[in-house]
Amino acid sequence: MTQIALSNLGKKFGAFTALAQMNLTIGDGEFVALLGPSGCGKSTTMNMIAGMVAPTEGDIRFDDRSILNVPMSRRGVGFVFQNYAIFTHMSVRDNLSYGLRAQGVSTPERNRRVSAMADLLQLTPMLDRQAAGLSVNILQRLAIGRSAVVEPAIFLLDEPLSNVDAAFRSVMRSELKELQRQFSQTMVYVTHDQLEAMTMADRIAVMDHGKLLQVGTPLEIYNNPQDIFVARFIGSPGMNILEGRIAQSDKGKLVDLAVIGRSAPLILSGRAAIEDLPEKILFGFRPEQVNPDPNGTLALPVNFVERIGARSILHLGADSMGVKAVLDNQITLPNIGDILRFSIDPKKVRLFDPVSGNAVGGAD
Amino acid sequence: MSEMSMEKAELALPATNDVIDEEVRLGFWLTLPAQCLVLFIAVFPILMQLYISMTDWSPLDGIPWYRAYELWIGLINYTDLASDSRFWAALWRTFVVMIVCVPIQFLLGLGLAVLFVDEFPGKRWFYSTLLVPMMVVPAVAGYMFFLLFQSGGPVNDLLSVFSSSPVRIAWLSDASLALVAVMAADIWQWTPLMFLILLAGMISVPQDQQMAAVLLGASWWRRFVTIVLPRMKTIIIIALAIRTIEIFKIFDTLYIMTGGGPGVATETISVYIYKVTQQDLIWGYVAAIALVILIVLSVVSAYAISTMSKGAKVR
Amino acid sequence: MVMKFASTRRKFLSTTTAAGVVAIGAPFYLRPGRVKAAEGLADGMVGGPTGFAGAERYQYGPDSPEGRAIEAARSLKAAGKAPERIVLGLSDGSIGQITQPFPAGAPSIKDLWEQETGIKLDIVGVPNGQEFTKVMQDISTNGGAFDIYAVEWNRLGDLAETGGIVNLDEYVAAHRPEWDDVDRGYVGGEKGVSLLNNYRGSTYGVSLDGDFQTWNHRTDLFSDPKEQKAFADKHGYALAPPKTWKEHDEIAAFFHRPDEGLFGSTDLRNQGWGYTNWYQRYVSMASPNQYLFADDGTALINSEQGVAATQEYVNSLAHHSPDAISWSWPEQYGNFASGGAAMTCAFSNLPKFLDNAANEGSKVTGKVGSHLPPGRVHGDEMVRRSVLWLNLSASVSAQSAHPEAAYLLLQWLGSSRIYSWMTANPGGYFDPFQLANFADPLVRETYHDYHMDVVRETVRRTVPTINYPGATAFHNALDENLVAALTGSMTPEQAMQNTERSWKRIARRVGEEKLIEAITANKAAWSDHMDPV
Amino acid sequence: MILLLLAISLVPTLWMLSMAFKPIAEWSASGAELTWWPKSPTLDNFRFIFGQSSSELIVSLERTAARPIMASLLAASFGTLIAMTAGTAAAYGLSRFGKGSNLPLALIQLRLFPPMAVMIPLMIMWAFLGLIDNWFGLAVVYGIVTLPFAFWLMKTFFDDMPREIEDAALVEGCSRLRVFTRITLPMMRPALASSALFVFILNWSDYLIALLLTTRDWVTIPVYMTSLSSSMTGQLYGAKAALGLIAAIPPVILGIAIQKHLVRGLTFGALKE
Repeated sequence: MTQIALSNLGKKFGAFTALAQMNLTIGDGEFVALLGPSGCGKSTTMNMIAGMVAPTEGDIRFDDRSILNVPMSRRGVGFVFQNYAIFTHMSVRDNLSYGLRAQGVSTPERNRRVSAMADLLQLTPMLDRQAAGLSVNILQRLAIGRSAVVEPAIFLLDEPLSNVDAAFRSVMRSELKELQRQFSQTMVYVTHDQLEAMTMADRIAVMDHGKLLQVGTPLEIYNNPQDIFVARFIGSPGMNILEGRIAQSDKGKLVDLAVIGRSAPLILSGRAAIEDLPEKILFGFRPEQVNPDPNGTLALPVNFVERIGARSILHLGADSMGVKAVLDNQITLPNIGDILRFSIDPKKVRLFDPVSGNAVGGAD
Repeated sequence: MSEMSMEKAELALPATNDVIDEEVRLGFWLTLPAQCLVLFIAVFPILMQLYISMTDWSPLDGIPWYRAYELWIGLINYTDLASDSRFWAALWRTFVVMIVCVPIQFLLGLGLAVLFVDEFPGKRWFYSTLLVPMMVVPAVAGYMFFLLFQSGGPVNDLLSVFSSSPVRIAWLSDASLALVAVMAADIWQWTPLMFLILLAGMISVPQDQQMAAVLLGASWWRRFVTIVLPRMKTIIIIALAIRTIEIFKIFDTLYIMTGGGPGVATETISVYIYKVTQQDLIWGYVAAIALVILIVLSVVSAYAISTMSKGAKVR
Repeated sequence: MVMKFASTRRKFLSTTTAAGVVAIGAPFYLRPGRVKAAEGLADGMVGGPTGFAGAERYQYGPDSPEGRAIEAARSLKAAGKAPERIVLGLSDGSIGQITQPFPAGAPSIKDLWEQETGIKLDIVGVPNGQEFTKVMQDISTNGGAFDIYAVEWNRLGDLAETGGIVNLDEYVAAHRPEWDDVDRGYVGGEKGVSLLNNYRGSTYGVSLDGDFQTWNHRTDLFSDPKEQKAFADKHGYALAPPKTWKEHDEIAAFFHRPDEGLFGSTDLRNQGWGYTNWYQRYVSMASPNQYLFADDGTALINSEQGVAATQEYVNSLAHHSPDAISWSWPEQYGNFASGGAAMTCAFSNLPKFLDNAANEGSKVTGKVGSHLPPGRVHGDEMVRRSVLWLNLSASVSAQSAHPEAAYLLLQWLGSSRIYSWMTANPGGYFDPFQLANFADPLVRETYHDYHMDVVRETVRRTVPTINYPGATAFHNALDENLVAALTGSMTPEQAMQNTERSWKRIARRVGEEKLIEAITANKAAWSDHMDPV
Repeated sequence: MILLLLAISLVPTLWMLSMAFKPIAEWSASGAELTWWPKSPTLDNFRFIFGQSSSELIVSLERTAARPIMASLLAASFGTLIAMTAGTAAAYGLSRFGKGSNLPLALIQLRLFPPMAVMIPLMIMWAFLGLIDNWFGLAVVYGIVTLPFAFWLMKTFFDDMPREIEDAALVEGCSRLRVFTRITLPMMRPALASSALFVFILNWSDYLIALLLTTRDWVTIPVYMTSLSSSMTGQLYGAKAALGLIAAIPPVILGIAIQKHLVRGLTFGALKE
């Protein structure tokens, strides 16, 4: 049970910067997901925590103790590999007891802990089977059990579900979450799949191009992306971002979205004042916030309708302005070619600076 | 099979018996050249040797081999062989070379593979250099080693560095040291191959499993013994088998270096057969030796292969 | 001929090529070289080399072995019974004497033969030491690659027994080679011919060599006053080339200074070659000779004399290079050339190669002397013995389609005029062995005056090695046991016992009767020359 | 440690290198001075084996090295071609359609068997066929002797290669032959390259077989090398070393050319999971 603190962590491979200025504290017993597309630096971060890669700058602390000089076999890190790295030339039992043996735990103690772990993970019936040829969910359990049995300080999981087919993934997800609950251990989970991150993690750290962009609970990340990358990356589909200009109306400031129309007057909360907004702005809103409204101030033609069960995704657009809208199937859907008139709840509008990409105006 | 049922089968399955038949035929044609070559080199020589091994035929008798029946002696060549101490000594010597050279080559090759599996500066250069001995024609290696092991040669010069007085060992004139020199040459020439095969095997051991072992607290040694070596099992067997087989036939470098001498001190089975064939010229006897070796090798290899393939099936 | 189909195939090929010769062979007679050669001939001569001073010594008239050979070859050719080419298998190192012109202005021997007969001479090099192997391969596989084999003289009996070489009696009678000519022929006349060319009374080979083991020493060392004084002080007699084996061993021990890169003696001690030195020590153990076999075929080596000779042979290693057991003659020659030894026993060609201004690799040029083989005192006489061993000898292959033409080439090559000219050529291993050779100025120049007389005298004191059937097996058995004694894995007693046992087995295999006949013939050639003490 | 091993492994090679450039006076095995480096380096040895000797009297060299080099190249290359063609075809056949054939076993036994022991029948057969002293005869023996290696190396690769790719092409109507030449073989290029190198080195190194089966026209480099000796200076080590150096060129060039594939090519497919 350990708190992990990454401070100013960075890694360069020659001229290429894999990670820069990473600051993140992962609390004791917390389940944090590192989320980002491939090449964002999440695996590098994880490998540095495990000790497979040495950082070029910054520090990693477990409970305020720097572990940079601790070799990886002593860090007490449980690591679950993408393909589980089960020792297929051994039996299930030998896999489970491998770490205990390596650490010189006495035989009775070892047997006790292995059978306890096997019971917990329902592996007892297959303890003496060869590990080769086991099904993938058993492999996952075995991989976690193999690490857990040595009672590591923290658990690192490297995209453990990426090799599992989609249908089985939700089963595995819930099993994993259940295991985490049972062990109640600090876990860092690397994934590029936001669904996994959103459903399992206590907090999500979104990364891109070697930078940590935002850390927060799944809801925070979803509702208040602090950056247009996070805005677009989180959610399915991601947030609509449109270029616009601030315009003045009798009811206050609003955003002029050219051919689409003009937004409702802005309501901003937090510190930022409407007066400080730059003239050019990025206007963001989630597809779910598109509210069909005959009196709406915004309008776009429907290009395409994607029906996905209870909901449908409408692809709207004109010129370079593309917008996706997610609508319940309860309402009558417009036909292709129709002009959809809609409004956005001003409270749900998020504004971003087109130059820096950062959120402006704050959250509600 | 009637036409009707054939039709049915075609409808039912994309892979019909027809196709399977064609595949068997294709397989046959593809293996035909190799089969022919093997038969070519195997059948006639074996039958001929079987025949002349029952005779006292020698080219010195002035009759062609097919008339060797005039010198029919039954199984005497075989009973002679059983009591031929020089043959058994040569066989034993070959065995000694095998059990000394193969493990040394294996351990050196393995050690080098361990070093070369990780990156280090200049690796490419070192790697290429290590493979050079394999590229040197054994004949010239024989001459060079002959010179190296002269009493005033470079090997003694090197040894002198570690000794207070100049070392002047006459390696090739000493009955026991000559074998050492011959083995040194073999180790020099063939460790690179061992290294190459083992390196190939080691590189292919999955990295994540090794990492997993380390993260579970395994020391380098434990990881090597419990993960790397077991994973390399098959390739280790192959590497050992190749070298064992090749050492059994050791001839070129050795023959040029020592001619099997001094005396018979470095006479391996191949050198022995060569001498009996070319100097003693008792070819009936040579045929008996050849057949005995063939039978022994066939039994041993058939046994080894069946054990190995059983092992492979378990995996 | 043994393999019918192979022989027909070969014959077929030969006839086709022979047919071709008629068309393309003719221009040979018109070549300018032939015309020039004919112009330079002395009066009454019909052939031979021209173009250098003294060439007339090697020219021949119509009534000479060479003249008859050429004449007969030409008539064969005219009758269409000669081959287009004769293929001669020969040790690599000897080819030069046939193919390289010598001296300046002369044609090569090959060119001369081709010009005079119109028959091409095709020489196939065989690696040294592989001669017999290659010949046996050719015979046993019906390879038919050669018309003439050149192998060690010791193998003549073995080869004759295989039927792989032709009995030459008929041709000898027809063409009269005059090998026993008292002035020019073989040393020992008829006895010499019988030793070198005959097997069981018939001619099977033509000797092309004189491998009498001769002794050399370093004159610079032996004449150094400091050395002479030191030696006399130590041993009480004057330093001079040794006359007895005891002296030899003492002098060798005296000069043995391995730290200065000087060995006492550098003789052959390896397998396959070393036993010639043992032979010399063994044979001189009795007067006139300590024989290998008694007249009834009993082996005599497992005796007091055999053990003593072996013990001496093993002890002598002490004044040799420590590597001597692994050295063959190329290393031996190299060692002596680099000034690495005080004495050596070698083929008679050593001075020609090493006391040779053209040999940049030699450090002993001008410093080589020769002496007679060491011996032993028996009563008031001394027995000094050398051995004839190896000695290239040429035989006609039974697979040759034109054995007579092949024989004629050998008669021409092996007769005293052409042979003297050939052996004078420093480019190969054919050594002098005929009386005419020893007397020839050009040969004496190449082989050096000081050496030539010693060689002739050594020949007089030479005994043959084994040349009867089973020679290879007899020698191998002796050889293996001697090397075992040298390396210390056997005592001299054991070595002689083992040799005797093996020899008995071999004798049984060869057939005792055949063997006794051959032993008697061989024994007739043993020297009984005695030296004064 | 590694430097030490490397240094040791380099000694014989460097020795050969230094020998090749030593003048006659520095060759002699038996001379007292065996120096590490040539005192006066020269190219004479190379000139000598190609028949341009500066000092004619060393030995009368009747044959230059050019023809043996050609003989070695021809015999080893065609031997490799034979072994690779027959071996690859057999490996493919057995890997894809083979059921219970005993060919693999026979092939291993063939490799186990010392060529020495079939020497006599081989010489008799080859003489009968007129293949003695003939590069083609030598190539055939080489092909047979190295066939097992070619077969086993290639078979493991074919076993490794997923069948799905071929099957997909077959379903699309390509013929077997077309699939083999257009899809399978190109994928096998690294395997073919490394197996061929391996087989070539084995053929190229051979001394014994060439010693037995060639006499004059087609002696190979190793056999020719043994004939380089003279009564003037003994064994012509300098010339032998020079020839050895030349003989190392083809395998080294091939080795460099396929360096990328070399390691991968030797796994013998033993590491499937």
